[in-house]
Amino acid sequence: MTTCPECGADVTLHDDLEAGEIVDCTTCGVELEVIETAPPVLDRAPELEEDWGE
Amino acid sequence: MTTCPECGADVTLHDDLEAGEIVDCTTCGVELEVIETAPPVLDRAPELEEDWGE
Amino acid sequence: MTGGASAAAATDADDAAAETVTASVVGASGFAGGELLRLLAGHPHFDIQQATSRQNAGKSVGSTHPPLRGTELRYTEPTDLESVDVLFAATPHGVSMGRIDEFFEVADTVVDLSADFRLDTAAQYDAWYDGHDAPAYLAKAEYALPELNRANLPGADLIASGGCNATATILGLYPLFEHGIFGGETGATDGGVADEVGGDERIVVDVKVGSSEGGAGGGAASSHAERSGVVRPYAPTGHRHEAEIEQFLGTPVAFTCHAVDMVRGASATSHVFPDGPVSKGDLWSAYRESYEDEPFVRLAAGGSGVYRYPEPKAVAGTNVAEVGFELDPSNERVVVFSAIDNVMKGSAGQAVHAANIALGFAETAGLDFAGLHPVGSP
Amino acid sequence: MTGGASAAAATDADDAAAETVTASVVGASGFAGGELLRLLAGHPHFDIQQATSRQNAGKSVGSTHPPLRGTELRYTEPTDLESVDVLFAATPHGVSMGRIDEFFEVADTVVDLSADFRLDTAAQYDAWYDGHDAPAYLAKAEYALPELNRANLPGADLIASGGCNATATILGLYPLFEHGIFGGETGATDGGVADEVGGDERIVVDVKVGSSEGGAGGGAASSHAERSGVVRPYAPTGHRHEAEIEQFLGTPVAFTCHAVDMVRGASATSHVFPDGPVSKGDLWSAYRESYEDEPFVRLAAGGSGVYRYPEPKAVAGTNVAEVGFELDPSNERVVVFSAIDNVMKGSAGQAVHAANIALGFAETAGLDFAGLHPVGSP
Amino acid sequence: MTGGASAAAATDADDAAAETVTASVVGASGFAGGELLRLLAGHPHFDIQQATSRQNAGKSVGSTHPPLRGTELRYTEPTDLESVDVLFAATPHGVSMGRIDEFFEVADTVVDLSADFRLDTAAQYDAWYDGHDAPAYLAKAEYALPELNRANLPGADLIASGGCNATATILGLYPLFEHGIFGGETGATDGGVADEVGGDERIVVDVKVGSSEGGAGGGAASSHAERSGVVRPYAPTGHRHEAEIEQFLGTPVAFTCHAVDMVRGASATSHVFPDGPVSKGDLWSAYRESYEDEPFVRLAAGGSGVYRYPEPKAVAGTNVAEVGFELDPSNERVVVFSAIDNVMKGSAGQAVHAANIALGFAETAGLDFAGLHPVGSP
Amino acid sequence: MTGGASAAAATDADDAAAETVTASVVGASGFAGGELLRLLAGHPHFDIQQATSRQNAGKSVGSTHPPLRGTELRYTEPTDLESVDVLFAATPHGVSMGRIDEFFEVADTVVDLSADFRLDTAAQYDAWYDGHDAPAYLAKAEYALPELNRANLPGADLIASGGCNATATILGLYPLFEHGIFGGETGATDGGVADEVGGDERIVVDVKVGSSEGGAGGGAASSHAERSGVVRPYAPTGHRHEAEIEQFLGTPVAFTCHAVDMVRGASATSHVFPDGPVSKGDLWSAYRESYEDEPFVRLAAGGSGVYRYPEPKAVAGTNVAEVGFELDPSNERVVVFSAIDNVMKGSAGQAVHAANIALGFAETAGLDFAGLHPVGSP
Ligand SMILES: NC(=O)c1ccc[n+]([C@@H]2O[C@H](COP(=O)([O-])OP(=O)(O)OC[C@H]3O[C@@H](n4cnc5c(N)ncnc54)[C@H](OP(=O)(O)O)[C@@H]3O)[C@@H](O)[C@H]2O)c1
Ligand SMILES: NC(=O)c1ccc[n+]([C@@H]2O[C@H](COP(=O)([O-])OP(=O)(O)OC[C@H]3O[C@@H](n4cnc5c(N)ncnc54)[C@H](OP(=O)(O)O)[C@@H]3O)[C@@H](O)[C@H]2O)c1
Ligand SMILES: NC(=O)c1ccc[n+]([C@@H]2O[C@H](COP(=O)([O-])OP(=O)(O)OC[C@H]3O[C@@H](n4cnc5c(N)ncnc54)[C@H](OP(=O)(O)O)[C@@H]3O)[C@@H](O)[C@H]2O)c1
Ligand SMILES: NC(=O)c1ccc[n+]([C@@H]2O[C@H](COP(=O)([O-])OP(=O)(O)OC[C@H]3O[C@@H](n4cnc5c(N)ncnc54)[C@H](OP(=O)(O)O)[C@@H]3O)[C@@H](O)[C@H]2O)c1
Ligand SMILES: [Zn+2]
Ligand SMILES: [Zn+2]
Repeated sequence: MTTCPECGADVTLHDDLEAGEIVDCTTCGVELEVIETAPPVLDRAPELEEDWGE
Repeated sequence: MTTCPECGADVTLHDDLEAGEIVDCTTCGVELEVIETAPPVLDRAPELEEDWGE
Repeated sequence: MTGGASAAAATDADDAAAETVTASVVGASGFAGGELLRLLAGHPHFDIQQATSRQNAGKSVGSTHPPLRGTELRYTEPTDLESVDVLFAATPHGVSMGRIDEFFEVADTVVDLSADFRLDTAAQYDAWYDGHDAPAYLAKAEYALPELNRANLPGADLIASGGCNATATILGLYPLFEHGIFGGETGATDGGVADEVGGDERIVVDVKVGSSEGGAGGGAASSHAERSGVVRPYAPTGHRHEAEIEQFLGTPVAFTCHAVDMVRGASATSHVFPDGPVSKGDLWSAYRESYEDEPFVRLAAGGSGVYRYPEPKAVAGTNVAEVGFELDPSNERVVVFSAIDNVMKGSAGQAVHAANIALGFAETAGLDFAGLHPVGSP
Repeated sequence: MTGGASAAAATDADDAAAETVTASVVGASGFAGGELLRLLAGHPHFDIQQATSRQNAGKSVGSTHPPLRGTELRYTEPTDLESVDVLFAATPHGVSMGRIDEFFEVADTVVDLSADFRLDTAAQYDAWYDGHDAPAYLAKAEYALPELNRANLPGADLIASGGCNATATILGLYPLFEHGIFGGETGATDGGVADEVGGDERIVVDVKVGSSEGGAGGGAASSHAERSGVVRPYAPTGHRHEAEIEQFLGTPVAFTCHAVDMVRGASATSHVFPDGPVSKGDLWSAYRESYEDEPFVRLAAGGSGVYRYPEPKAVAGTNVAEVGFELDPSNERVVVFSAIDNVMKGSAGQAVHAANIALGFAETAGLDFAGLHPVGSP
Repeated sequence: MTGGASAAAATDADDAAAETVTASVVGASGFAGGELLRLLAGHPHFDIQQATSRQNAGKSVGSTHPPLRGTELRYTEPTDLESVDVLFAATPHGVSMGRIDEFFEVADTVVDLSADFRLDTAAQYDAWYDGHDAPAYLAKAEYALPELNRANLPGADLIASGGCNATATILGLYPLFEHGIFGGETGATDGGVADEVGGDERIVVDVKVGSSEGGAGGGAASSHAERSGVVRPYAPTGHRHEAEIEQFLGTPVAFTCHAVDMVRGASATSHVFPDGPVSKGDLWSAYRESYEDEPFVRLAAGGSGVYRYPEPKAVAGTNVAEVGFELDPSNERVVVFSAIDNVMKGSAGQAVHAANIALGFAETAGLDFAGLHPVGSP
Repeated sequence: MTGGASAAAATDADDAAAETVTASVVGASGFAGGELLRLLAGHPHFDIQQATSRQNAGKSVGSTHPPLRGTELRYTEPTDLESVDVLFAATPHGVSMGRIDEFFEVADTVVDLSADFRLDTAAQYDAWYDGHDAPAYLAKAEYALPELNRANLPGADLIASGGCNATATILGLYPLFEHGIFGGETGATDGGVADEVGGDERIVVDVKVGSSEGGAGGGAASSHAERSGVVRPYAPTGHRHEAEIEQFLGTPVAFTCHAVDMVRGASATSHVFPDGPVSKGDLWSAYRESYEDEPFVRLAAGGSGVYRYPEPKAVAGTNVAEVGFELDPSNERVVVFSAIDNVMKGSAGQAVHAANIALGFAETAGLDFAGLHPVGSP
């Protein structure tokens, strides 16, 4: 159980976590990169934006 | 000017045609592969089908 | 479009080129009537004189039809018609037949968009509609589906513009009849084709139409909440356009109509089982010969990309009919697709096309909009 | 629904009532797979163990499927399957046949939603698809269209859930065959019907489908701008579901499919020309007898109001098939309409229905959502 | 959903669990009334006694609402009401206030979905509507927006279910007020918040709604052809729900409403300029604290994938409100999004939720449908 | 349209009337590029020389754009540009800035539809985009929003056609600034208005757009199944068009964008709180004075019937911007509505309009299509 850096909610993680893996927070939905595994440290994953007529 | 193997219409082609190039017939729209260039010979190009709930 | 004005169209166009005639539209607040106004306003040879609406008399035509905003023209009562060269009537069926004498008092040429003068005999009306009030006019009227009977139209006094679903269906099937792929010997009727087709040969026509076919009236079933997203059988059997199709092609069709989620558009899929073997080459020859000089027919039968067969959104806003076909070897079937914009090629556009021919204008005058891409529910 | 659980459904339901089994879904990020997750999450007898997606491994199932937001379940790789009672596979055709041995290593029962195990013989696969990787399983697999072959399903190990367009078509036509209105003597195949129908009798099936049939993958032709408002012939001839229909009804059909502007829904209009005369009463008797005890079939054939015949939006989100008909005396034709939600009765709902029967649960368990009114493009 | 039934919901649920009460729906042929029938039919604690419609008296409820087909219940006249535990009224505003004494003669509890009993004083009605016929009931009525004033509802006799657009707006803004991010000191009114907010602080609320908000009545502007594909300002200023919002939040809002192309759904975008600096973390804390135990509120504020912020199609058919926000540092603005299904959380679902609380049932009873994916125009 | 070609437009039109220039389109297979081809094909003064697409090189332009079917023009590679009078570039932002020297080698006039040359300084690019490759051209480029800065365009070499959402927003707000209703003293920038507006005055702009704004590329979020029926916040804050709007109006705006279910169309609702009291008369005066001679602006602010305020479907396919307003006395707010077709007035139409002015053609040449009624999701 780790805290989401975006919204502060608890994030449930599976056991065989690997660094670099991308999970999402089930509260705010943000994509999180696993930085460290024991104990788990998460950070916002970088993302690509869509360009809508801009 | 060549004849479309699908619909029989005339197909207008540009000068610097290359073998292997894909054009389409402006009458029936079928994709045509340039097999030979002088004189131009065209054949139906192979295509991928979409799978709609089949 | 397939290639510029057809040879037929060009004949008298030059003589008439400088001419301008006056025109009025009865039923101008409706969908077909509004489209007529729009087309006439952009037409080089027509000056709009009057537009009628009982419910909107006194209001400007832009109050109901956004593309006409800013125009000074106001609706008048349909009983206050002034003299005019051409009168277009876009009223529900039954109206024109009751006022046809009046119409000819004010106009030399009457172009009617309803079903009132499409059939040949009063007996047919009794069978499909509710009896005819002015049967004497039936013989005088020319049915207008210019691709098939263009020759009848020059100088015509009373033009009965072909029905939307009938137009889509007939344009799709006609080359099969004209070239003997279906229907054997053809005996022309009304400029049309066979009337001695073997009765046991069945053509199934499955049509999909948009909500504008129902007219501007509205009603519970056509409210947005109920009509959105439908595939709704609305004329499962006995659609009145069967009469027109049979009269023209000389063979009955098994006709079923569905409402789907679009505003403009009629798409007819006809399933035909020819007597003998037929190849794709035969079909291409037939369709190309029938339509290669037509300014308003475009063939689409396979090809590549997103738009391979006829579809209504590819012709939305235009007077073009897309026609195409596919061959199903496993069940010896030809599937014919045809797609039109019901408010254009299916009514107002076809009416203007017919008037252009009747009056000697260039066929494509006022009808050159080529459509939009992309476009949503047209 | 027409009347509560059918007699057949009740048989073993009580024994199994208290039982809960585990289930996993392969291909859970897709449209059919997501629907399976939704149904299993609300099902009294299933506990979801795993949901696979290669592209979304590690993410929560709610990240792709809004109805599942808040659920803690995360996607796993399809290669990391754990032991489970029932494995549902909702992958593109070709995937399950290649992994079927693996699937049976982890699960007792496999329910496959693809076409991989629907046909009887490898020869049929060669004709309609690209050859079969695991032909030995074809004989073991039970095709699941419970209204027709419910009896085959209890205890089945490998279930091949019927295809969406095939399900709509077969459910519409079946009563005509079962009651001898079409197709003469019937010889049951696979729980189904006639295989000696006269080859010259033609049934035309004209189908309209929503965009979810194409799956979650996307592509140029399925972008909103290109796909909105269409009536687009996409399988004019040679649709692979013809194979399933022919196998089941014992007669070929002339099948054509159109994309229309809805998301969920498949609507089949079948045009049938029976050999002898038939009355509306005959038709009502046949359809009522075939379906009166069915929990998931609802008849709609005329009536009044806005919703008179089957239409997809009336069944959107449900496992119900609406079936109806109209008689066209003028051309001796029966027009049959049937409408389903392709993601439910056409795939995930039908799969759960079949699993309910296979495992002895109440047939309607987890499938009782009755739909919405009003609803837009479902 | 965010996490199962809230603590508050569970309180009396067990006591009431076995109980079944009778209920009737006045105005049952409408959109909100039909949804009430659907929800009550699937509810463990309600038995439907009567459903009224003047226009459809004698017809079955399935004749207007496809999900209810097969049900034996028929419409009765609204003047023939029998005794019942709970009466739901889903009639146009003005009807309930005129018949409220009658309603209480036949029922112990009245749940009204119209605006008739939502405001506190007759003066407010004069300002926003056309005067009130039964002002004595205003003080007795409990406004129902359970997330905010749940405590007022147990045992309530007369419940005024919150309006659709007001519900969407209030649920979005409430955490900002509750946590002092906007509006300073709050003085609770009617279970609600501040009524002494500085008048110069402006909140702009821009709402987009589906066609079902207009009810089943129809009319020219709501025909499919005219209403499809719109972004149409229909209440640019002066929308009556402003009254409800102001009463509840204690501050006026600048409110504008647009019709867009969907059937179900109301989406409110509120643009708020807080007095002091605020971080995303502050916002997350506020929203999570306000709603983490709520069974029918789901937060969506950024995240990844296709569905990042609240949107109506993610909640179509459900009683869930999606609420979320974004921070615009460049202009010191908080943008709040909230999305509901107007026929559910915006009317019938909210009414059933309130009745569940009033009668001591589990809050989520009968309201557990989680929605569909994919779904078109909901 | 409001009144025929403006005085300004007529100036040099006669001199240029007989002239025909050659033009090519880079990025012609896209949505804006296809519209350019359509407009140029119907334009009296342009001959299309080349149309580029990397993915479709060799294919006919009709293969991607149905309105162009039958045309013999085929796509060429964008690296094979021939000499031409005018080059239109309709490529994603970043492409033109990298090839601008090349473009000027082959063409005298370059009209760019992307954002590459819209802003005044490289610093602005760094702030809103990703840095600029050819900053030297920024000072030379003329921003094109002809209603505001027509005078800058005649003879311009490099034209940066205004962005779709910026155009809708600016056209709606401009009369308020021009007539001092908002923003106090105005100091013209780039032909535009105030740059010393009080920073605490807030304008909220809430925009709704169709799917064609996303271009022809597609992607998961823009598939029909996911994008249908949405009200989806896609640029809640930080939309890049804010830069253009601020540069032009001299004041920042609080800008939020939603995707809704239409294909063409951008609709901006701006909520403005003027400093002093303002009447509807004041507003009408301001808007009429600003726009009465404009050929492409139409006012709609109240009135009667179905279409009372600006809405995108009323201008679909046209180069017209509908602009209107409403006054909200209760919160001293002016609500401004403006609606355009993003593919026309928002990109290709505006570009052709600007080119007409730059080259001395009649302003409306090639841009006279008035739109359709009824029309669905445009
Ligand atoms: N819509 C199509 O796709 C389509 C296609 C092919 C043919 N048509 C035919 O075109 C005709 C018009 O169709 P529509 O769809 O445009 O219908 P519509 O939208 O309902 O319009 C009908 C028009 O007729 C007027 N009208 C009605 N009754 C009248 C009367 N007794 N006397 C004078 N005017 C009357 C109406 O205005 P007021 O009531 O205000 O006078 C209105 O202007 C019909 O005959 C239809 O079959 C339509
Ligand atoms: N949609 C319908 O209406 C419908 C109706 C009847 C039957 N079906 C059948 O149901 C199946 C699924 O259809 P759909 O529409 O749900 O398709 P879909 O949306 O494209 O989903 C396909 C799913 O399979 C996964 N997948 C793809 N290739 C895979 C592979 N090689 N190994 C493991 N997983 C793989 C995908 O996820 P990853 O790529 O992330 O692994 C995804 O979860 C198909 O066989 C289809 O014919 C669909
Ligand atoms: N639709 C929404 O999204 C929504 C949201 C929140 C609140 N509401 C409120 O819910 C109520 C119903 O809305 P709706 O959209 O369902 O409207 P609707 O579809 O027009 O339905 C109105 C219902 O009331 C009946 N009715 C009308 N006048 C009546 C009268 N004088 N006496 C008795 N019955 C009468 C109608 O049937 P008969 O005419 O056949 O009797 C019909 O059943 C309204 O107060 C509305 O403001 C609706
Ligand atoms: N759509 C609108 O509503 C709208 C409104 C205002 C402004 N704009 C602007 O107009 C431009 C085009 O927008 P769109 O919506 O038409 O986009 P689009 O549909 O994605 O089309 C982009 C076009 O550019 C070509 N292209 C892409 N990358 C290229 C490269 N590196 N070199 C040369 N050609 C390239 C593409 O064809 P190939 O990949 O085959 O070469 C295609 O023809 C954008 O800058 C956009 O911001 C669009
Ligand atoms: Zn989080
Ligand atoms: Zn060809």
